[in-house]
Amino acid sequence: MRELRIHGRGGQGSVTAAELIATAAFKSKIYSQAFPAFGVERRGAPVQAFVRFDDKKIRLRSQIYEPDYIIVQDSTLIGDVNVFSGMKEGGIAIINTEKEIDGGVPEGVKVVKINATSIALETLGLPIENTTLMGAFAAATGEIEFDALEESLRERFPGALADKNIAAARKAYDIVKGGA
Amino acid sequence: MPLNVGCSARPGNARDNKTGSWRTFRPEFDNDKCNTCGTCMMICPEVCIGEDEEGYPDVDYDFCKGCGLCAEECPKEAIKMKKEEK
Amino acid sequence: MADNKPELFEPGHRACGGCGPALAARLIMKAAGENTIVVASTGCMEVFSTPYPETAWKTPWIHSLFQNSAAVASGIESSIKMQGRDEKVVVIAGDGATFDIGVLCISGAFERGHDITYICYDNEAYMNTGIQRSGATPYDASTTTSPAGKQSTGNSRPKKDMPAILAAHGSPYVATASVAYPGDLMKKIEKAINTKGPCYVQVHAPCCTGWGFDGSKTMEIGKAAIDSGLWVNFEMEDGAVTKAKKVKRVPVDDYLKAQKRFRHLFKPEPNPEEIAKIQAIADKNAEKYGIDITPK
Amino acid sequence: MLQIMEGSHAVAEAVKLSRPQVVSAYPITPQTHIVERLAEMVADGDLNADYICVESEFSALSSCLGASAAGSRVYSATTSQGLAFMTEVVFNVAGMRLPIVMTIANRSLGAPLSIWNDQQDSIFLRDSGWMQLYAEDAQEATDLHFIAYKAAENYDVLLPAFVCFDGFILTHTFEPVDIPTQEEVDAYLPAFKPYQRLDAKDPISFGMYATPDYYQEFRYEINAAMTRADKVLREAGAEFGEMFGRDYSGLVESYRLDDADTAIVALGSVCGTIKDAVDEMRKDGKKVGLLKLRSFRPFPAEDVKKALAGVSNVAVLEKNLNIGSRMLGAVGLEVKDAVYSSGIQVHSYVGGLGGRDIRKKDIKMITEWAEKGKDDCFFGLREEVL
Repeated sequence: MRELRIHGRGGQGSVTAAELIATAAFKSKIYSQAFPAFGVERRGAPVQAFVRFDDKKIRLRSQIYEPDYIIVQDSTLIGDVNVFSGMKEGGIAIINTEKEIDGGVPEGVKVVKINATSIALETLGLPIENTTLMGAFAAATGEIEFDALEESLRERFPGALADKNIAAARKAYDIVKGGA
Repeated sequence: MPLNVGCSARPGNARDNKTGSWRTFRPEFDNDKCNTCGTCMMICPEVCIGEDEEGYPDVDYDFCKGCGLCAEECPKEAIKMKKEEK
Repeated sequence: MADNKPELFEPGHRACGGCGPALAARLIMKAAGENTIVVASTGCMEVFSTPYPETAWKTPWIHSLFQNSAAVASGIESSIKMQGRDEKVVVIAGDGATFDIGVLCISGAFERGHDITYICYDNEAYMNTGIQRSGATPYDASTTTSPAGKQSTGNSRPKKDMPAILAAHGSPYVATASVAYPGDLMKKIEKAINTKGPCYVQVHAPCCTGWGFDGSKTMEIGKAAIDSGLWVNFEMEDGAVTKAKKVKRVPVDDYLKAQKRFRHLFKPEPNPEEIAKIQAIADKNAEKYGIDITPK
Repeated sequence: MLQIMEGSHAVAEAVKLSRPQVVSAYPITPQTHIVERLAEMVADGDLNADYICVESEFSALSSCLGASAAGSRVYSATTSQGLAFMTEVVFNVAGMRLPIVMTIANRSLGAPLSIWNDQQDSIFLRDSGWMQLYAEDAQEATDLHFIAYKAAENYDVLLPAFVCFDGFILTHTFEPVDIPTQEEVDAYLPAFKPYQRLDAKDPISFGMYATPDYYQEFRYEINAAMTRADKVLREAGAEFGEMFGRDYSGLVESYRLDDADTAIVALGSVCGTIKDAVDEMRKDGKKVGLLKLRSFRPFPAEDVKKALAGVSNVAVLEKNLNIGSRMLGAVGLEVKDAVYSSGIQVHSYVGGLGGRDIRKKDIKMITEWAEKGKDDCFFGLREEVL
């Protein structure tokens, strides 16, 4: 079983991202489970969402403490929240930033930086990074196929909006693949 | 009798309970004074004053509790309450 | 003159002799007719009319709880609408159920606009449990929870204006009636039932046991309440008073004197100060509803 | 068809497929996603039901009571404070023998206010006369709604049913669920045929009061109906299994219990975590298994007795607190009764209250406790704040 923890802020679509990644995984023939940190956080507060991936039915219901992957939607969270907490060796951290990460990255964790905000602004015209980061996640981890992600986005968003989100995800996917 | 599911019952069987036994006073009707206006029939809380063939009040003493409302309201004072003798 | 409308409330019930609410039930059902589903609240009427396995009701009748009749009626209305049926849904509940404990459910049902008729038989206290004060109990009435005593002249608050509350919910038809005027009562019930939307009728139903008068005087007390101006028979359509029964008013004294619940205002000594306050309530009613017949 | 969706939406799909004519509910976290989805379905014409937007839970269940008595299949959903607020009606519905199905998105009861999961809310209504079924995952939650309607409406039962699934843990989790087609559900669950109904063409008086001459007999009948529900639920579950390939013919489910010395007993979603923990403990050579209770009312005492026959110790994982009882949890009391005089040691270990996360390590700990015979207690307690 592999586990993903998404760090974001209320309103940034962390839960939607978790759901869409789980949906894409499901469409990639992987058993998946997505859930939010059950809270009462309001817009702007740090929030988390989780995804599990496995080849067989997932029964585990506890929260995720030792993730294989993390997505950090907003680099301002680093410092406020220990986003790397419990990360497994060999894990992958996908972080929306262009800056250097000053310390805190555990031994053996690979950091994939992507400026999702500028991609989102260019492609969507809005600083909504979650779909962009999904593209980066697909490329960095191989947990979900890009076609499956595309299909999930198409189910979730109407026509033109889906196209834009897919384009943003594609751009991030290509950047990460290229850099790999 | 088996219990009815949900504490339910078929309608109208309150008639099994003969409230006439509660009566200590009994309304007696003087048809000579009665103008068959029907007031007594309409206002009886026991719904036990009917009409005979000629339109005069016809009390079902099985149910009449002897409250005296009919006697009180009769515009012709045609109803008198008499002590029950049992 | 006995009318031809079927009797849908049967003899054999266990109400006191001369019971105002029993008479109200009978008249309401004559007016409502056979195509009616009755929803009852816990209360005196429910208890005297349906001790299992005997029921006095000839149309479909349901009782669930004290305070939820309006909600139960909402569900019935919804259910029969979905089944394409056309029965009328009528709540018959006492003043405790209506003025006090059931307000939440009534407010919800009226706001949602269900096609139901809510009838309150108002005997001005909790009679089923032994004559405790309700929000419908009139000023200065002595009840078992608002007893007159050395420091008390009985119930310290005036009667809640429930018709105005329900009119404010947007009810298309709100009316008051009295068992003392059976024809008027039945006409109003019919009108309420045949008006689409949630309608409310509040029926004055004197309780000989709770108010302290002889059962033979039920009609007389009802009429005296109206003659005094302490009870007004009126109709409201879409929130405005459209009709009120005019009377040649008499002072409230006679109405009060006839009932044990007001006896403390006269014995051992008369209490003119309190009686004046009650008279003021009647005067205010008269002014508000314009019921005084002005001499020509 | 297997789809991925939120647990609440899976339940909403199950409700839609059950074709209720009246839905009445009041929003409360974490039940809201179910009723919002149902309201959407009604608004879009996908569900031909009247959605009564009531002003309180008390009216939600009261209007369901009326609608059911008038002859419609009805549905509601609530949790926690909402369920507590409807308590009076909860008992009434069972007493009037109305086969209402209500989803409970299990949540703790205040005070202190908590929106998070435990099972105190449904457990405290164990004596109300409602069947109580508990789901481990979204699939089971979905399927149990069909089974609940089928059993509730059976004339040998005529009792309402709670389908309980853990708030947030299941309601807000996305996972794959097989949603059957309308044709399949129609074949399993035919249109509602009320045993009796309010109808001007055939009047009855309904919900009369009973004097001491009758009351006890009515309560006897409710209990007898609940006893019969045991068999009816199994049959409904078996029939479901035949038609849909997922077997619910048992009211309990054993997991690796065959040669177990220690058994963990639990209800709901935590059973999944326990299964994973059991697998790990088995790898370490521990003879441990799980007994999952799918039904708490009726309580399947005979099944429990049979399933636990070979074990020495039982750890009942309680997401409820039986305040003032020597046995800390309500489930443990029933389990202990089921194995009474067998010599099996039964302990209630209370935890996960108010949303406290339960992890595999907690399961391993209470298993060890049971092996050592540790007396009833809380687990995961933050001693430092006491």
